[in-house]
Amino acid sequence: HLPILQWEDKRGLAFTKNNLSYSSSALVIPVSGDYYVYAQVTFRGPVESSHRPSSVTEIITKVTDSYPEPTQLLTGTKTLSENGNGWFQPIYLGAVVSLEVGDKLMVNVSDIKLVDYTKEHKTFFGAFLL
Amino acid sequence: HLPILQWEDKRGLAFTKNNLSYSSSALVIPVSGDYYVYAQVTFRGPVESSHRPSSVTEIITKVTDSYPEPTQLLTGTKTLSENGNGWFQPIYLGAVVSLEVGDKLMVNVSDIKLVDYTKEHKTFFGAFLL
Amino acid sequence: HLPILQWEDKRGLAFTKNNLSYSSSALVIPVSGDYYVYAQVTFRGPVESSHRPSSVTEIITKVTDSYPEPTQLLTGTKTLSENGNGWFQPIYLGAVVSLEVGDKLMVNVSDIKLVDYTKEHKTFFGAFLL
Amino acid sequence: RHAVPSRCPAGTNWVETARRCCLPCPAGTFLSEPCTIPESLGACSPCPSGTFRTQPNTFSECGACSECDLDASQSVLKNCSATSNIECGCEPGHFRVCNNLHSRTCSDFSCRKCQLCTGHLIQRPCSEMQDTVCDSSCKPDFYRDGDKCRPCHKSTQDICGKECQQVCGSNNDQG
Repeated sequence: HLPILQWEDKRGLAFTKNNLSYSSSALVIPVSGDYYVYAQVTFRGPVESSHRPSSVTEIITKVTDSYPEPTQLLTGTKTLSENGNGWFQPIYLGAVVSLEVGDKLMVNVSDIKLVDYTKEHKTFFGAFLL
Repeated sequence: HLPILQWEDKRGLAFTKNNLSYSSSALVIPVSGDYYVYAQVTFRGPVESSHRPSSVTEIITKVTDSYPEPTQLLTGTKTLSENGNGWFQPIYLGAVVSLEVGDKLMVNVSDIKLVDYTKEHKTFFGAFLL
Repeated sequence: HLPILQWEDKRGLAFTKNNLSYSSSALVIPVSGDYYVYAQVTFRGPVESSHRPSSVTEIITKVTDSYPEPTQLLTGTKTLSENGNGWFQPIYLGAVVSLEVGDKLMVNVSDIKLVDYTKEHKTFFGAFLL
Repeated sequence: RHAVPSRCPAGTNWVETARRCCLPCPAGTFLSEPCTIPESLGACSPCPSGTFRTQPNTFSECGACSECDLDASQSVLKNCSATSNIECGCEPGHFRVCNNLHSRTCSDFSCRKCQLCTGHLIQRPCSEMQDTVCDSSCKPDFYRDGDKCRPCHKSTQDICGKECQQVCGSNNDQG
């Protein structure tokens, strides 16, 4: 499986409302229904040590207690063509998904070392009930 | 006109359920109002042939029975700079639009052969009433 | 500070009306609450001059009358690697933010000369109350 | 429509939750409880660690501190405090490449390795904001070979051309 991002859920712009809760890197669905789920990850590189990858990928996945395998809900994947030194690349995803109470939403990425975690307005994740 | 994407509306989440009906490759608006309309198309390049388009385009259009010309609602267009052969590129669009009952929404693309249909979490289309 | 985009709020759909008013290049929040705020800016490169910026940036910022510093809410920033002359690149941003009545939302860009204003379905900005 | 009263008295801010004007809390704190009497001070609580407010305010929370991109050769110049965000710079041997050329502050930047003027004299050393500027002339005991400067001690009789002879020739005789 691809690595899962951890999220800040208290400070600054982050907030969890209408009892959408956040625990062990997942948003937990409090009531069944259609949700608009979205996430942006800003990737940046190359990091001195690592080579330049050929692509970056962000996947919003759902884990349901009653089903062992995570389901891939939304995927954004892009090849990189920046040749020079510093490159950065945001990927935004958002769509309506039907979710059940207790479902957990997570964001997986192709390489966690390439994620720009330094500013809350560059990498974010959320959902709201329609 | 640019080719129109066909959508799988039964299985999975390739298409939103909330009482929007889908017929002949269009979302049909059941009640007038402001809708958040969104679509992502993942384009990907053929591996073998060196022919690589200079750009890819995705347009969400509206067709109204009472008006002959389709209206372009949202457009995402990007030049390609990947030099290698295998490339892929997602384009996401989303915005609020005022729609009338009976309006039809469609997604047009610059080249249907370049659309990655393989997975419904990579290419999707939907809308919800505010 | 980065330049602020001006918006056409009368014609077409460059900006959604749902009781959000618009003045001096800002969306003014009429009632406190959680809003889904979104904006897309299509950047495009001048064909003639070879000057190509190394990156393009779009930032949705919030200004509160009672506080002297703007708050960066959402940022999309991408390096450019197109080598040819004519290039274009859309950046889409959207997320839920908590706003107070009277707050102003604006879109800042790295270089206003590179923004494709020609069509309102390519560059747009809006918000809706959840 | 809840219109905001056009003007709170100078020095006070409209607080929507209490629907009255309150005095702002000092920088480094936030308004945890609105004022109960118009134009008075509510309850101000210090910004929790990892958050800050640089100015007096009537916000219900503080802003989140940014972080320095340590994986990309950034370094912490000044830690985040209750009244100011973190300040990042570049590790020694690196300089800043501003991501937004039009922003005066260059607060959004990546760090790139300073170039080494191997064999060349240094015209201007690398600094936080600028790469090293190498001089075109070679350092002592280095001879020019195209646009490169090569060390004399590595030159052997057969490859030591005219340029090399002039610079290293006297050394080789003594050697």
